[in-house]
Amino acid sequence: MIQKVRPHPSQNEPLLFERSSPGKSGYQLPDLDVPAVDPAEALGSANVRRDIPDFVEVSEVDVLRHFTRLSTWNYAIDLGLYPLGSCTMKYNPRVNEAVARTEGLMWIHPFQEDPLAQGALAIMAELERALAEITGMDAVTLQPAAGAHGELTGILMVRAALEAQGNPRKKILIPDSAHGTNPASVRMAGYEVGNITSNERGMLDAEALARTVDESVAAIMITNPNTLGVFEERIAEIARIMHAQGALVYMDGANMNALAGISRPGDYGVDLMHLNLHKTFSTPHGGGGPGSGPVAVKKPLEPFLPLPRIQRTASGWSWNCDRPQSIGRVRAFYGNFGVLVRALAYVMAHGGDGLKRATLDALLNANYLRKLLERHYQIAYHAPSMHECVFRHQATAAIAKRLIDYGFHPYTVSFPLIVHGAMMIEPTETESKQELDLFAEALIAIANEFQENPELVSTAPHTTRVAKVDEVAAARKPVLRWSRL
Amino acid sequence: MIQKVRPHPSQNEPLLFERSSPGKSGYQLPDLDVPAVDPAEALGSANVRRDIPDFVEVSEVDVLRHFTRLSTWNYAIDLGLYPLGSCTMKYNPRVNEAVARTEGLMWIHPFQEDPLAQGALAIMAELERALAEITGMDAVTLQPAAGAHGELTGILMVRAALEAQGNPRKKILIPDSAHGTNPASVRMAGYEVGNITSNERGMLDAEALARTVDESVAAIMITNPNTLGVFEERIAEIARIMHAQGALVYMDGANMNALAGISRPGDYGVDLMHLNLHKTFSTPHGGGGPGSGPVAVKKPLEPFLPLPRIQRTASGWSWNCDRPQSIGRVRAFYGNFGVLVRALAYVMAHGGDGLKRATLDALLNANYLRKLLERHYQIAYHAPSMHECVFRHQATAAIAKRLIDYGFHPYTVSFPLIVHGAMMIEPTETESKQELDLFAEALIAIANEFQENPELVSTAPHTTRVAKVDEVAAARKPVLRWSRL
Amino acid sequence: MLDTVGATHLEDLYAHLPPEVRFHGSLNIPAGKSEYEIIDYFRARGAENANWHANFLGAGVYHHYRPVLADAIASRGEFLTSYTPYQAEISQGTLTAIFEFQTMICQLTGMDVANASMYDGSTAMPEAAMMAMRITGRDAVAVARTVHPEYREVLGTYTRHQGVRVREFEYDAETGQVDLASLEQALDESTAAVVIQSPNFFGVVENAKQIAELAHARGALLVFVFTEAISLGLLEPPRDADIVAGELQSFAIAPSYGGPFAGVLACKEKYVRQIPGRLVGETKDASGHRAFCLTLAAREQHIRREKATSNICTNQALIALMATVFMALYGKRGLRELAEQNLAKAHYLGGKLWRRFKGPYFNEFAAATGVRSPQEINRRLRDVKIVGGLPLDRFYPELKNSMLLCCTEMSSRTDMDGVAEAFGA
Amino acid sequence: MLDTVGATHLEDLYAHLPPEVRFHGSLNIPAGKSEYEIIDYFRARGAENANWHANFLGAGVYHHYRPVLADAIASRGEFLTSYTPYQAEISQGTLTAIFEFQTMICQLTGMDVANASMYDGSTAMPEAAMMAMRITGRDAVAVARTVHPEYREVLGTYTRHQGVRVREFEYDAETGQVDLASLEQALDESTAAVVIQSPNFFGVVENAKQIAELAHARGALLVFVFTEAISLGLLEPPRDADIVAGELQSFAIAPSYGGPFAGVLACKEKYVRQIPGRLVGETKDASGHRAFCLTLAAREQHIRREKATSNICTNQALIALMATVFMALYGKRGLRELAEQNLAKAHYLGGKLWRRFKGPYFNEFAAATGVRSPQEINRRLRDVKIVGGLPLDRFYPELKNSMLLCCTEMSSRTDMDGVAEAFGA
Ligand SMILES: Cc1ncc(COP(=O)(O)O)c(C=O)c1O
Ligand SMILES: Cc1ncc(COP(=O)(O)O)c(C=O)c1O
Repeated sequence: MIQKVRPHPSQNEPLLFERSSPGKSGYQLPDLDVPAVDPAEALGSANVRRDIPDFVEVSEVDVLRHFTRLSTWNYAIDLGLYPLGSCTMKYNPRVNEAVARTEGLMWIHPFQEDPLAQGALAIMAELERALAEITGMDAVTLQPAAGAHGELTGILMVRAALEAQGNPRKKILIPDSAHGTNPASVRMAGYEVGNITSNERGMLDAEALARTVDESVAAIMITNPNTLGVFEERIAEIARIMHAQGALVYMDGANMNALAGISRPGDYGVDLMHLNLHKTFSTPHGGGGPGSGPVAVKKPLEPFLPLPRIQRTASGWSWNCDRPQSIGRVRAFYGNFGVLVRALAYVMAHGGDGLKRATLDALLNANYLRKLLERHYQIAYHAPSMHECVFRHQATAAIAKRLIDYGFHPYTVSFPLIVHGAMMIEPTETESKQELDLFAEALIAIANEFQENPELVSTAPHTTRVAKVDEVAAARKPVLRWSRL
Repeated sequence: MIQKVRPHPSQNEPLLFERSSPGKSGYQLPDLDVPAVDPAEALGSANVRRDIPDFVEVSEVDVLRHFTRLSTWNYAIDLGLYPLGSCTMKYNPRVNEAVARTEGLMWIHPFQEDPLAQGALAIMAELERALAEITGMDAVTLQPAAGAHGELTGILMVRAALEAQGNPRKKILIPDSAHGTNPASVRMAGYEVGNITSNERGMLDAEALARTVDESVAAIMITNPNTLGVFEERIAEIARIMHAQGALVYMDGANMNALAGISRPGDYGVDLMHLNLHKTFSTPHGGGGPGSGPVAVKKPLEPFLPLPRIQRTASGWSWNCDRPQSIGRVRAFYGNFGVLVRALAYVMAHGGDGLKRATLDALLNANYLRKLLERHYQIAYHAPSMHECVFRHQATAAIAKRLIDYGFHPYTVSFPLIVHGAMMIEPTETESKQELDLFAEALIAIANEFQENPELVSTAPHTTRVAKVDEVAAARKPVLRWSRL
Repeated sequence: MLDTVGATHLEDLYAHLPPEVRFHGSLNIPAGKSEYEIIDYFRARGAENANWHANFLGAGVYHHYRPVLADAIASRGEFLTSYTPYQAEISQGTLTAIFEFQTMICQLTGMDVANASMYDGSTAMPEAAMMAMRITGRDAVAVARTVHPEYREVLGTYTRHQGVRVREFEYDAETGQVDLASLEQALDESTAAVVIQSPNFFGVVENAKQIAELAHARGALLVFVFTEAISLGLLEPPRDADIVAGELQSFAIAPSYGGPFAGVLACKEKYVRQIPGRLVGETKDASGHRAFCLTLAAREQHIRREKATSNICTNQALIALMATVFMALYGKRGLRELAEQNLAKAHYLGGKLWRRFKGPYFNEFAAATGVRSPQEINRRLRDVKIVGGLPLDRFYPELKNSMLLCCTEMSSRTDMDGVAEAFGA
Repeated sequence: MLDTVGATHLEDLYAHLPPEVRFHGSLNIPAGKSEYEIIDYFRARGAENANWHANFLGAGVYHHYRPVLADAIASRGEFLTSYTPYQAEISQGTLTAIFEFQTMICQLTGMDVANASMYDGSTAMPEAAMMAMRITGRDAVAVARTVHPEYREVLGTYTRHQGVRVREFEYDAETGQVDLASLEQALDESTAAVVIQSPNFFGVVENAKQIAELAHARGALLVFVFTEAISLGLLEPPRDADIVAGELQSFAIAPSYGGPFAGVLACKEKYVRQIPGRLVGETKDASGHRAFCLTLAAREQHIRREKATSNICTNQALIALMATVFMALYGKRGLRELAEQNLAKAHYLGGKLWRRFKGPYFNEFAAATGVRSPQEINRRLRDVKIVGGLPLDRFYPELKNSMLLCCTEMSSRTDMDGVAEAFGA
């Protein structure tokens, strides 16, 4: 009878507020080199707060330990395969982090006059050029802070472009397999959503589409490869259909990791698209951000790009705000610059050939896993897989949790919605065969466990610091902040 | 029956050699901008190696993951209390790491002409000054790479100084409680070791000493506070005794964390001493180094300090090698400069008062723990404790392992040798009351477990990735490198 | 592996794509570079930017000292390379940190609920305005001209196509605060929200209480915006506001030419179901231990799709983590002392110059440049390697010969004297 | 807490110390500074050092590119802030890494056993010499003058008081290699070890095989020293040596004005019990899994005290870890290519100058300065922000007008041309 205890340092760390003790602090300021000012006098006592009730009071070592201990409760790419479908969790090169901390890039102010920010402007111009080249587009804005932000920016441009022709039209077509941000963005841009269904091959049906498109349709929003990991083989044809109706084609480029170097949307009728630099271009997810969602467009849409635009003048790089047709600003300043730096570093490290090679490795890894798993799990659609593959299993959620016991992060669960019990697996190119084999073995072992001992699977995970978390209870009576009892 | 699996990422990571696959690599070099050279031609084919058999071949992500996973198998200060007696495992401030990476400090070559290294010289001069002030000594050398290296340097100076007076003498007196490096260093300096025993209060007995010292004794090597955490209250008297015999007093300053700001060895007869910057001055231990063991001396010993010495000239700082009485060089170049930078940052952050305050907090934490534990464990000596306290228990080794299950690093086990079953506990000043209380609770709980369920304790640890490690087997048939089977 | 998938060349893997969609050329991007060359390149670019010892620009982005722990902790791979914490059991680190973040933001702003972060302050504000419209069912928003001009531009872009009428109201030329008369005119029964910023773009502290009363009297909500988070350490929290939208860049986030930053969105309890973005909630695990998870997802796009409160998905988690570390390090006393140092510095320089406005100011103020033009003053400062202030006529044509100056704990007395000198004061 | 310990003031905690040992004053050290000021201070000091785009100094410390992963991994708190791995169960990370380090060093040097690291190359070499004396029971050491001069000085300091006789032997003025005749004279029945370095201080590759034969013929051991670890990627390993002592600074360790570095000590299997320093060995845990732990401690000071093989305790673990990361990243192919680039660069510049010695050289060589003095050449280089080479007469009075130059993968063609120009070549 070997009784275990819950080791405290990484296991029972309390909240910072529970660690606090009055008077403690982890800072030290330089001595004030000017006369102190009485806040009440300077601001009026009514404007001065008395206290920050219950705010943290801990030491520097408390802070470091607290967050170090917390960090040990996370899974991360640095620890192993992170096969979240549609998320492209690839290795985040550390050189990107190093260059993003270059003093001359970290400490510059967005309102510094252009001549004092030529290096920053050059970096952005260079990245715009590279992304245009990769997508086959003519112009790029780097402002959007994430994919969804890029979608909104793009759809606002669709509206502006159509308005310029006299009629913004009513709705935007979105396949049922699309990511939730697509319809949400469309609504924010003031459009209705027209849902379209994909066919038994998991692709869009050009013929069916041709029948539905009319004057009321502003554009179609296609994710390609779609969220089933399937390339929309009819996309060029679909573009022709849309264009014939005066409608535009927007591509959700979140899955560009399947295309870089082997297929350029701008070459086959896509009018505009966004990219997720925090997916395809290896900038770290950071537990949910920051991201960056540049939008690339063909020439005719260029006048509508958000303000401001980088321009090359005799005296060097500068910002141009004089663009009457622009949709305006989608955020303050110019974009998540620090993320852009990382993305350019990624592009430079790979070069054109390297980007293509990465794509091919991503396809190889996904198809390799598909082959290893096909005999044990039911593939959702038989169409060839690109960078990810989607299986289906009634117990997808439980199997996902059980994967944790095997030391892996689960795949994406029950998305896309059109696949009942979806298991969406995207290994990315940076995984080794060893890691993929281990992952496949784990999933196969679980398939067997599910037969012989369903209980074991349904009650997983068993090896984590916290057991299965009750998400229903959390939503029933939300506790969204700590407070003193 | 909830069967667990051994999650792979952090649990079953293989050795790099087992991860290798031919052709893999994690590097990329710039293109060569000069003509390539045929090694065989340039060096003679006999001088060119054909291969590095079985050498590592892995990718960049393999490397990052491998070491990240390995790191999760370690305990560290960043995770919790690390009460290794005599090791002063205090918080390592991160600002020290930041400044040590200052470009202008990292990339300078030791053979850069002095005018091109004024900043580095200024830092070393400033640290020498501060350490002299803290120890009450007149001059300091920063060259020794660790405490033991400092001991050797110091004892060589003792010899040189006595030789200069005509007779180096034969032996050096060392208390039985001393750290093993003391006698080892003495031997390397060509002296015999004269062991002396401490009295029932855990201190040196001045009277007994007076009887043993004679012409053959070159010096006494005192650790103060000694390894029992007890201040050698007769030290001033002992110094007078030694000096009366023409012998010197060397102090092992590894425990200076108990004295900084409240007691200066140079003020009461200590002729020379070393410091451990990787203890008292918070430079990180790094799993066993690098360290730095400066030696501080009184004026009469100054001429014997190792080469080279920093000097101030009209044209600024420079190195002086023209010192005929010096013991010579104890290492190439000038010391572990990067460690010195961290130590100076620590001194600057604290200032004189801060250093004293840190010392007092270290005493408080040690005595607080002693009080909490005294009723449950037997204190080795009743003399007042300074920065650490030593208990005794037959099962010290087992209790240490069981502490791991409670999430703590063990205390120092079975040292000092004069205490049978020693439990040597040094919390340092950077631990919070919360952490100390948790630690005391754990030790008290284990004391009870040992009564009720000795088996539980003797077979610990139970919560670690590897169970108790068989050290005897390791030594019986040493396997000191991986090789292909 | 190729065998397993039944291919002979990697190219076979996309052979099924129609020729017209395949890219047959090779990308016009230079061959892959080594780490060494990449670092060199960005060093060189960095050297082309002015990164001098002093910078007096504020206007929504502030130069504050960044404690080293912020980077040390955010660089831990477990935080840096994890995804959104959908799988709670292996994301407790991120979830716990966000829960602490939400709590600290509530404590600082006086609100009941805060989300896990927005892209930045400029996008948080429009989201707050749209939130107010959903809550009130009204379609107009009244915005003070003292709100950051670029934030107002973004509001325009976001709302233009949702049938929202945005009205701006004036500031008092004397005090630099909201002109209450002008505000009253802007208000009517269709007004969903009154949007103000304090300290406002001129660095002047607004009278939120009074404005709240006017807004509430007309059934409108008060959306309170802040761009200088340090001010929360010293100023009375916007208790009278219904929704708070702000920017956390001042909390250990580098100016980084404008991003990535972290936006705050906080509100009163009763509006929680209308708040966009992620929320972390407390719950229990199967063995009864405290645990955290993402919650109230029913508001979000991945569940509600076009009916979601917003389209936001990825937010600024890692930046919010750095801000959390910053708040923890300074803590109760530190935030106060830091804010007081900012106040003292700004008032030192402010005391040497002609200020445009009489209203109380925190660490920014509008200075009248008098004899010399703002451009000329900045040119003089450039010669001594100081980045000067922002010429206000860039955004406010009526404010000729005015410069917005910001002083923080990093502004040395010598440099501030240098600025005063450049003014010829 | 004070109550618990029964004190009223903190000062009471050392009230038991006799007055004469108490320090009654207050330390003359300025008050505590903030992070911000501390960083400023070291920035300023750094700016006072020449940290220019090119540096042609070698002589035991080399400018090589440092892969970012070395710092990223060594900055993990679990490695940075752990102690020597005495408690194996919670130190497997460090222990495993050291075991890998020991293995790689063996693979590179051709030795059977390597320890966990020494302070640096200059202290590893004397330890190797003393090891040879323990093994052979002899008391003399013959050292080549082509061994790093400061290493030889340290050997003197270490051995002076152990009754060791150190004899130096000459180099061939033509080749820059060991003068075998002079070596033979230095050898006799009392010689415990012959110590050579290759590439030697002049960058010239020695004929280790031949020297080993001479040494072994006299019953002496060969101690092989290296200061430029990159050379191991290309040069035949010192298989004929009995003990190898070296410096790993080239493996991702910054020059850092001379330290901290990491020393190597490796030897043949049969000498393992005489090797100083820590050794990690493979073993099993209670449940039969592979595990690692420190082993053969019976050699060390904490067990053997004055009879230990050395006094070394703390070594350079974290630096050795960085070197391990470096070796893992470059791997088999990378170390080779890196070494070939160094070779090519040095031979490019070497080809443009008059070389003093005809022996084969790797990435360093002694150049004859001809018309201008070395000092004058360095002065000229300084004007174009290049740190030149080492004037050899500093250590070799007979080598007037000679400069030791080192070229690595970081030396650009342009800068090398600049050097050639400064020579007036
Ligand atoms: C297909 C797809 N589209 C859009 C998005 C939204 O991108 P973001 O989360 O960066 O807003 C994602 C990622 O979550 C996605 O997978
Ligand atoms: C009392 C004492 N003396 C000397 C030493 C040796 O110092 P180092 O390990 O730095 O050589 C130590 C630390 O191990 C020690 O505790």
